[in-house]
Amino acid sequence: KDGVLRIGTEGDAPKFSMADPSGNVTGFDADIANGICAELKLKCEFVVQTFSSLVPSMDSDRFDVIISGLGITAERQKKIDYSIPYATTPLYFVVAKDSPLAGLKSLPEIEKAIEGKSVGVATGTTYAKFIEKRMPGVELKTYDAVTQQTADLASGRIDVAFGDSPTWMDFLATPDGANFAKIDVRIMAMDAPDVLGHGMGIGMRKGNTELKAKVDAALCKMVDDGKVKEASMQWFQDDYTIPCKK
Amino acid sequence: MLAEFWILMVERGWALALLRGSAVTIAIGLLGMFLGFVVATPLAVLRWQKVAVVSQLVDSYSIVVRGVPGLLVIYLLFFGSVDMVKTVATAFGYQDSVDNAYPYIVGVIAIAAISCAYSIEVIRGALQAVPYGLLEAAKSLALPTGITFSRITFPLALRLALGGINNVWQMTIKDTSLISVIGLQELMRTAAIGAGITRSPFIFYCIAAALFFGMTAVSQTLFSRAERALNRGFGAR
Amino acid sequence: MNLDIVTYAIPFLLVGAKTTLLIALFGIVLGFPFGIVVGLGRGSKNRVLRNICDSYCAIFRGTPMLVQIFIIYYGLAQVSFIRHNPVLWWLIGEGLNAAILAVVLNTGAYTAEIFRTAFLSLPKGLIEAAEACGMSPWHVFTRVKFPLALRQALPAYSSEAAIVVKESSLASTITVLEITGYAKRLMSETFAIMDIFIITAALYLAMNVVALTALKLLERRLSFVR
Amino acid sequence: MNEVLKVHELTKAFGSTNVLDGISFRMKEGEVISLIGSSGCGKSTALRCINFLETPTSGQIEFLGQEISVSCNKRGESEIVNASYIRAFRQRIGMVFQNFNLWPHRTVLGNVTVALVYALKMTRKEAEEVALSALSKVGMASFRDRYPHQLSGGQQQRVAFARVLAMRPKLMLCDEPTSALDPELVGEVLKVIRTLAEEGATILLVTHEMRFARDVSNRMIFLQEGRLEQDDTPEELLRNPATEGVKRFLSNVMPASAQRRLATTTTIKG
Amino acid sequence: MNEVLKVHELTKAFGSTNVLDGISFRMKEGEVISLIGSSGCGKSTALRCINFLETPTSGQIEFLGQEISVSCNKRGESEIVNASYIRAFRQRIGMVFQNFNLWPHRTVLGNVTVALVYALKMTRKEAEEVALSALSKVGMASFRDRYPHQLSGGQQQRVAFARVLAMRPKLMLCDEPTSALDPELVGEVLKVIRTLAEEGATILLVTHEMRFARDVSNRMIFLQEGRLEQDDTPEELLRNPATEGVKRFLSNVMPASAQRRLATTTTIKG
Ligand SMILES: Nc1ncnc2c1ncn2[C@@H]1O[C@H](COP(=O)(O)OP(=O)(O)OP(=O)(O)O)[C@@H](O)[C@H]1O
Ligand SMILES: Nc1ncnc2c1ncn2[C@@H]1O[C@H](COP(=O)(O)OP(=O)(O)OP(=O)(O)O)[C@@H](O)[C@H]1O
Ligand SMILES: [Mg+2]
Ligand SMILES: [Mg+2]
Repeated sequence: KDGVLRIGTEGDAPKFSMADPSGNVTGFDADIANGICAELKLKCEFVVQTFSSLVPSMDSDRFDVIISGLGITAERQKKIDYSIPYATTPLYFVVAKDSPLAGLKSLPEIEKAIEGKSVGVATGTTYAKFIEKRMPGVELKTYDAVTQQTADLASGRIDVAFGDSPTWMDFLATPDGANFAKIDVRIMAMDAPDVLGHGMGIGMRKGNTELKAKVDAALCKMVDDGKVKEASMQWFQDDYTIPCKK
Repeated sequence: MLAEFWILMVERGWALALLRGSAVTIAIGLLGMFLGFVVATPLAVLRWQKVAVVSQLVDSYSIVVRGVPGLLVIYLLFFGSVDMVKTVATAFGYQDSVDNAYPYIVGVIAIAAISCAYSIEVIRGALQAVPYGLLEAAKSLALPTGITFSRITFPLALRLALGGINNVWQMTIKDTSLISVIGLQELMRTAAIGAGITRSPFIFYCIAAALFFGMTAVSQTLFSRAERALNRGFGAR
Repeated sequence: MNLDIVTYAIPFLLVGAKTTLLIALFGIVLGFPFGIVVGLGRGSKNRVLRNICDSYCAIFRGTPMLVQIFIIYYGLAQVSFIRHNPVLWWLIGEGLNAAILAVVLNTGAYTAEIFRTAFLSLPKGLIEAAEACGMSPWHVFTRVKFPLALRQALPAYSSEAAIVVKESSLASTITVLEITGYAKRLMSETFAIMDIFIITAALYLAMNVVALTALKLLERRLSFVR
Repeated sequence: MNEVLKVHELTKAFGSTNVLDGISFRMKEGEVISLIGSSGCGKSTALRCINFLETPTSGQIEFLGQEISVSCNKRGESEIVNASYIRAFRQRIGMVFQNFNLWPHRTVLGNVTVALVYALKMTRKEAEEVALSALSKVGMASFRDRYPHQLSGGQQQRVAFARVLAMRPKLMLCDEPTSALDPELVGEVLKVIRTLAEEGATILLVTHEMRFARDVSNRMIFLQEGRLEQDDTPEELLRNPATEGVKRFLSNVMPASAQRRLATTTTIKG
Repeated sequence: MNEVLKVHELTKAFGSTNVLDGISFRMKEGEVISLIGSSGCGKSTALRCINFLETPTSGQIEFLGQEISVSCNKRGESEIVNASYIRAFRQRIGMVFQNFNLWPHRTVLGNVTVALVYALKMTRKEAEEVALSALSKVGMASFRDRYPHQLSGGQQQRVAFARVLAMRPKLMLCDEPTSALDPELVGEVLKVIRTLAEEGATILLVTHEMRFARDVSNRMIFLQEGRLEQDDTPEELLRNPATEGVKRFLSNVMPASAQRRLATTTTIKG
């Protein structure tokens, strides 16, 4: 549609994409979206949809792009096109404070210690795939929502939770989270690009090269300008930006 | 807990959103149930009468629709038709209204299609259980077919079907949550969003459950009243 | 549809299908008698029992099953008494057990309603004939009331069986990897939403066609008048 | 007098057993015929075939000049010719069922008025008047607001009779209309049937009470295992049983005293 | 002879209408009593109260020395004392229903065996033998594998009778057990009842056929509007009606000839 960029987003992902009661979307994804719109001189129009209908909806032209913290993987690229990656979140393991795992210092140590333990991750994420591939000896449990994952962590059904940094920031601050701690090993997409992908990108219909060129340019500009960093600092108190490769 | 509740619901305005969601749920649930029932009745009659071919078609419809997840019905109805509808609408210059209204229309149709499949079985079962002699009595008195149905068969069958219809209704009102996949913010989806971004799933889901419970409590009293009315003449038990 | 995705997805989904079948089977096998007992309770002369059964049905039919399964799995897990009671913890600690429990409780409520009306509509004289023979309440039930009620309830109950198969998909929200659990994973891995969804639906349909056809045959076998 | 009903070679089989085996008889206006025979000989089935509640296997039924015939096609299925007449038949043929078949969800009055309003297109007021007069003929007017399950067996039977009576059918098929009635009421029903016949109705009734049959009917038809064995005036049939079957049936029917009287007459004739 | 049944001041009201109004009578072993009276006088209700299918409003029933009594409490509800006896009562009291109540999902044989197997704890084989002998007594053995809806009215009634017969109850309550039967079969049933009584069973039966009642019973009880008007031997009751009600009822009951005979006897006595 003329003069409007329609953006599909989940709306129920804390810090990334949050639809408030009146339907406005805020969060990191929303800031990126607004930035892109500003660059392209278009009006942003958000369409909030459940994750499972985002892709089919975009295919049937309910909106033009998906900005919902989508991780870029080779597998997914068969189905949709991605913009350049613009950010990536560091991943952490979380365990009980008194667990022997709490003091581990490197990924190989963790990989060894975690054998036979039950690990919770969010369903269908790149990091779920990561655990599955790299640590086949664990008992993997998948959750639809982070709140469910942390609830099971708190009730002791899982020994270890694995997820992105923003999640843990929130959880560790709650009363439930007080007994838990991050293992101080920061895992980034670049550590295992084959499974963890290449960071977050904006999803577009396959073959829409014109739009992709425009969005890529706009994103690159935002990265270079520090707009992405600004948003990242605001929501995550950390800089998750991936530099734009020209 | 209470303070948190107050902040979320009133200050951050979630109460209103949940009520809006309830309104969508009730509207689509009622419309879907009503449409489904209206269509199911004649189909169930055809099935009951074992009308050749039609009866097999009705059977297949009911088996397939009851057999697949409701989500698929909605997916196929919506994503299978939206492109075409959009092209047509754009050609006539109604793109905006179609963009906004179409999901609702499909939502109602999908819910109706599902509840219809369930209603068919309920009504058919009830029709089969009506003692045949009572219908023969109507036949022998030369009551017109329509009257036989509306005055004798249907009231007698309805009494037997009421429990099943109540079940279908309770299921339908909750099935409305499926329409969230085509972008409608009904009660469950609103609760899910609230639960996700405020990280208070317990509060949101409990409120949603309470709202659903409220709706069905109202409908339950109506059903109980209908049951009493329909049981007149069968003796207290 | 993309053949690669189909061949990739089907092995996973078949593994899931086993779990789905397990949940549905247990759900039906336990939920059916349970529902009938509750249905009888709702028609009982004892006020307290009747009210308990009525409330149970109202609650489990009146609220979304998603919420029920959440409360059973996540909600109850927060109660430390339950966490420390081995029997209770066995029941809800394991995702699979909790899912079966939720399915049984849910289908029980619906089954109860179906059978309550079926029992209510039995011709009074037929039951009196059994009672007049001095048959024990149990035998009056198993030889007369139940066989007659079953025939009337079967069409409506067949729907309930199909619903159980489908609702077992909610187990995926509490970490149980049944069909839908795998499907969700595959969908976000590949983004081939429609393709995977259709395969998934086909699996559910296959199971339900078997279940519904079996029940239809049973219904035909049991029918005695016209 | 006009011919009202002509039954020709009526046959009915359930599966492989023939229940009716080529029955033929005729009824004139104002005639009352009793159908007698032992239990299970096909009396109810015959009545049910006449208004096509049961589809005959073959045969013809002519009612007031309209004919419906049934023939067996090659695949062994019954084919009805002129099925469209069935409604018309039923509008003028009333049937009192052996087991009453009152509608449980309607009051006594409601049971009687429905057909008046919807089949005969009376207004509700007219219908109620007609219904009440029919009900009072069988002594049931004061029960107008009861539901069937609140009635005794005999009361239900009388309502079922009134339901048909109120329709003023040209032909009335009564399947044991007095089985649950005490002798006093049987007498009342007998009176009602006589009046009806005088007013031009034709009545075919199944009964086990020989006395009632003899008192009320112009002719008696005896069925045995689906065959029509005798069709005669009551006097003739009682006096001159045509076959062994009739003779044996009658020998059990009549009480000792009556048998003696019958025996005398027959010996005189023989 | 032992007393089998004692009914004392049995009262039953539906809502505000009294259907039974303080009925009392006794039955000895081997006795056959006919309950007569016009339609709706409370005969079926009386039978149903005796085995508590209907809860009486008040009164006592004593069966083989065990007593169940019903009294009206302050809130106007009926309270049964010794309700736990009811099962025991029913196991030894058989009931033939006015409308048969055969179980539609069971074959003829199945209908008869169920109670034998589950109430009397016979083995299946024993039960089938007993059932078949009961069925053949009423001429229904060859229909053993039919379902009730495949039977004629009279056939159903005979199965219902056999179902109770097979249980060899101490007391049999029969609600018009011959209403759908032809006179030949009535005679058969009469024989069966006589044999039963000789073997020590006690039979309380409701019937409209005065001749049958007179032939089969030791005593007749006449009910009118829920009151017991006369309890006498058949001869006495027929010859000497105690009240106007009985007299009027009988005047309609007897056919012209019988009436004449009755009239002669009464005039002689008068
Ligand atoms: N549930 C009820 N509510 C109100 N009245 C009833 C109910 N059941 C029976 N009655 C009335 O009680 C009276 C006695 O009924 P009952 O069935 O005992 O009669 P009956 O002597 O067996 O008559 P019949 O010979 O016609 O079978 C009847 O007048 C009937 O209308
Ligand atoms: N659906 C059926 N299937 C098989 N046989 C049947 C069916 N209905 C009736 N019959 C048989 O047909 C015969 C005639 O039945 P019908 O009801 O006409 O007898 P009837 O003369 O009315 O006897 P009654 O005086 O006992 O009522 C009976 O022997 C019965 O067993
Ligand atoms: Mg008959
Ligand atoms: Mg009676």
